[in-house]
Amino acid sequence: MYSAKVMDHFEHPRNVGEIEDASGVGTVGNAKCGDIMRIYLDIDENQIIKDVKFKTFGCGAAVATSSMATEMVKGKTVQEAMEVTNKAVMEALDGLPPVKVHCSLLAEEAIHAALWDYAQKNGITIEGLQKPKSDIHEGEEDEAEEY
Amino acid sequence: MYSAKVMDHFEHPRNVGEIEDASGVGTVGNAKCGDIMRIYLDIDENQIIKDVKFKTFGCGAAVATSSMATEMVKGKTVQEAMEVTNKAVMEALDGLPPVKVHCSLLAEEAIHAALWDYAQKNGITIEGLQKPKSDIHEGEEDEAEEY
Amino acid sequence: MSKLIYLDNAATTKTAPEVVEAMLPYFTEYYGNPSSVYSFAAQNKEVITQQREIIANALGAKTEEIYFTAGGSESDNWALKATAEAYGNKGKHIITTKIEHHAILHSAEYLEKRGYEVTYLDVDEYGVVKLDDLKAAIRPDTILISVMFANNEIGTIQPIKEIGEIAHEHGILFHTDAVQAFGQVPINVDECHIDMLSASGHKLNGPKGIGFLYIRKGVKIRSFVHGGAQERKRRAGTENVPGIVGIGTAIERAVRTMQERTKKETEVRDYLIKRVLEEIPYTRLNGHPTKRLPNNANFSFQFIEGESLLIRLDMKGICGSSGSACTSGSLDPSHVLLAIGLPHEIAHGSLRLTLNEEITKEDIDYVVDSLKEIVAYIRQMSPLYED
Amino acid sequence: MSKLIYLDNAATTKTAPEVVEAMLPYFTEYYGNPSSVYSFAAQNKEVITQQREIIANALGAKTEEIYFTAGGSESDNWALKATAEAYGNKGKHIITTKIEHHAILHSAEYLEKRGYEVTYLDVDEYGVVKLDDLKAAIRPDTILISVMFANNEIGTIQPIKEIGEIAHEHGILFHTDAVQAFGQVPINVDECHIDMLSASGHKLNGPKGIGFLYIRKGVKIRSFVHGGAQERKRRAGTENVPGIVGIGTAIERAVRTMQERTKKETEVRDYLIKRVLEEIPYTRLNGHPTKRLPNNANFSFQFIEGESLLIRLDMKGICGSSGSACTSGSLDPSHVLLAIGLPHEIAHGSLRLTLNEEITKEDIDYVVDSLKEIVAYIRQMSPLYED
Ligand SMILES: Cc1ncc(COP(=O)(O)O)c(C=O)c1O
Ligand SMILES: Cc1ncc(COP(=O)(O)O)c(C=O)c1O
Ligand code: FES
Ligand code: FES
Repeated sequence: MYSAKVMDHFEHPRNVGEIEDASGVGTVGNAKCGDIMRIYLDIDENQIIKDVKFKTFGCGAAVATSSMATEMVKGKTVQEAMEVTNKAVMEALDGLPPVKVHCSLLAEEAIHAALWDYAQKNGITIEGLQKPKSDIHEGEEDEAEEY
Repeated sequence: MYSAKVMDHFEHPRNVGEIEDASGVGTVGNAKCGDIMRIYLDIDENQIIKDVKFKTFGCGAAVATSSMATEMVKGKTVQEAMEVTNKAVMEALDGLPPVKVHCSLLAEEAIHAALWDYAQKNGITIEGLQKPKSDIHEGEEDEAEEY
Repeated sequence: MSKLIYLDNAATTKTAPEVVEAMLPYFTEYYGNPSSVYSFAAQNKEVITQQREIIANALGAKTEEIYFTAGGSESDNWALKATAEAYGNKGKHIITTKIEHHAILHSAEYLEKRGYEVTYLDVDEYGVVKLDDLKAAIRPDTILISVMFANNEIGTIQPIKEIGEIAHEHGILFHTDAVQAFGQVPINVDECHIDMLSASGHKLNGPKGIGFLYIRKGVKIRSFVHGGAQERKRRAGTENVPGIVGIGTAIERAVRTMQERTKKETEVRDYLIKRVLEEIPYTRLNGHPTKRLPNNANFSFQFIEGESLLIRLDMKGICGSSGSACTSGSLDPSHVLLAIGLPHEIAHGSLRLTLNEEITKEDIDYVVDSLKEIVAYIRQMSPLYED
Repeated sequence: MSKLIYLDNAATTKTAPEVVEAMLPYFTEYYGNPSSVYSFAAQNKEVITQQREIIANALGAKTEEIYFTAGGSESDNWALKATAEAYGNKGKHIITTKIEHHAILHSAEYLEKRGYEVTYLDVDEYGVVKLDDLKAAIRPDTILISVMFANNEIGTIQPIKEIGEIAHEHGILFHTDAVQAFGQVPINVDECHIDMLSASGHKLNGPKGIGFLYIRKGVKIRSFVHGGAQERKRRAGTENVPGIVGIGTAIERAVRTMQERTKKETEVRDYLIKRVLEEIPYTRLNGHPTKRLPNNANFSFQFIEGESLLIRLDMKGICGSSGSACTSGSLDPSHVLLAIGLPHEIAHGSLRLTLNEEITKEDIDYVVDSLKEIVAYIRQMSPLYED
């Protein structure tokens, strides 16, 4: 069902954990639907992502995409991180089963939500970044349509 | 499907053939339905059935019941022959599959038709014998309801 | 009984030993439910996809257009009832033929009781559908044409490509019951404009209780068996993995051996037909002389009833079948034999012999010699013969 | 993977080697079509009757009340759709429950779209139907009550005898989906006033793709699969002889070993339940503590999602299943877990382990030890855990 890459990231997820006093935190998903993803970003003054951690409640694909997505944004500038789309993450994982595509969307959204949080806190704008629809810190129940 | 007795009478049917100048001949059934039975009786002046022959176009059960029925009436008086009912024939054959019961009715009817023919020719009445509904010598097509 | 000459391969076939071999591991070793998450079941999911590919390739179809069922009857029921339902608001007229298998005919009758109208096309004396009749039967509310690829009794092969073209031109769905034809004649669903196709495993040396329905992508068909999400949510029920492996293996084998096998069968069959027609008087061949399944011969012997004939053949170790009503205990002989115009009494005396690749001319010699003797014997006790 | 502890016997079971053994001759040796006249097929006809007898005996039913199908889903579809049809002029109301298998629920929905009304009974926190609710739901136009014998997810066994009595008193047909229960608990159709009962071969160490529907004599039910005259004209399709022999042999075996087998399973299962509840915090047992299938254990682990759990168990060679929506790619977790009142997020973290007789306490020790470790691992990466 899952590719070897997915299984590897699921079995040995990279960057699990939390960052205290993170520069940005984003939480997306919905426990009712069985998936919640939270991403912590540590961003330095050059807008470079120095560290990233995640916590995920979700399926194998959700865990693997969290892990891969964190790997992919680490060391990047916030602007570069915007290019880590769900498509890019899926490709890096050698694909996902069709029913699991929405889980990779979650990873993209979680990063965006964390970046938004960072941008808000620091009063900056990141090109192409929109207010996340589903950050759990804002209104909880309105994200079911996405998948 | 068929009992050993049925198979025996089917494989080695007794009394196949015709009797020239028979005392009575009865033909019942309908080629459209796949079964026609003709019985020839040779009856002496004491109303004893001296000989009997049959010809049958029909299934295994039809052949076997013809054979058994002829065996059972041979040597009997016409009155005794009236007791050779389809039930008696079936019992003598150790039974028939339910869908084949109508074939044994045919044997009873054929004997009755031959007896009727004999009675008509000789101007006698045989107790319990009614005009056969389905002797093919009289009106051909009206016997389908029976089975 | 020592001798056994099995000439009823249209009724069912021997499951090929290599097919059984392929199935075996899926009973006791890879028995997992293919819908499961664990890797123990992955092999099962995989092998099902492989079978679907084999079948799709055999038909020129796409993998995801093959849906497994429990056999030809379910496929036929599904095709008719569930398209009728899905397209019922477009129209309620269906066209089929008088010589279809009962799985089609009784499904059609079921629909007739529910407000659908069904036209049953006549066939000619060889059992071939007349294309002009088909064209004439088409109405604006016709939603489905269902014509069998080849007939199970008389073996006649229909002009499926032409029928498909007519259906296609009129934008009408075309289903074909290929239970008898698949594996015996090459079939390409695109060339013949087939939208749905039924097949059954046990007719081509696969196991019983498994079949498939090909459904062209885009055809809106409802489910027939509702429940779990198997078969892309279209046919519920835990997948019959050994059965699926069985039918796939059998189809792979049938396609691989088709050319050589059918060439041999045709030769032996033609020898059978020639000898029977030449040596047994008052005999006719039913079905088309050339446009027929390679393994099918169907005769009518006048003055004879079929069941008696079958039992006497059986005593000689020969397995055949008959369209006689007496074999089924019903009153009417085969609807197919009546549809090609045989009178009842002749239809009763019919015999279908369907070969497989193992039947030799020597076998046929034995069969014909036996047949001559038996037919003569039964005729001499028939009250019709002398008439 | 070296170790394999198969704890998903509610999904499907290993076909018992003796069952495969019994089936084998019917593929390549006695492959004849049971509807044939010749003696070569007589053995097949005979063996089918024998299997029917075995099954009838197991249920206290009559031989001619057993009808073979392609599995539990077909049996369920048949029972619902074809009785609805046959009794539609008497009434159009059907009562079932919220925790039925999808084969029942989706058939019921199908009927709802066709003018039938369906009441879906609630269950209590253990998954048991409330008899008062049932009584209250009965209307003059109620034609059918369908309540599963035991639930496939949480294993809860329903008060079938009481339900049967209520149905009987009101002159309403009673169908039970016994796919999970048959072979695990003794069932007598007369005692429980069961009019129809569905079962499936592969749930009791028989083959996949075969099942049966018990139909009490006198019940007017229509055909579901139309076609040939098989199964006393009620279910068309060439008989799946190997499958029938398989399910018969499996049922004979299940009945013979039931007492000893289920005693052992219950003991091992209770050991499993005890250890899990005692050693893993934030865990609950789903289903009834005692009125449950002998081989079923179903847990919810808070803060955890089921698929992740299943995959990690799989890595340790343990096969289980989950009611999580993520395993199926749908949004809602199991309707059964929701029906017993679990909140969505807890339903997602459920795990069903269903034993077979070969599972030992040592196996369970390994499973529980693994589970503890895995649950702890997943929880520490769950954003819900710390909340
Ligand atoms: C309770 C219940 N009913 C029906 C079914 C369907 O049975 P099958 O998959 O054999 O069609 C199952 C199993 O999937 C079941 O557990
Ligand atoms: C033409 C045709 N259609 C359908 C069927 C039904 O197939 P099955 O018996 O596998 O259900 C058969 C065989 O019996 C057949 O010959
Ligand atoms: S003669 Fe037709 S069934 Fe017996
Ligand atoms: S998290 Fe639910 S399907 Fe991936």
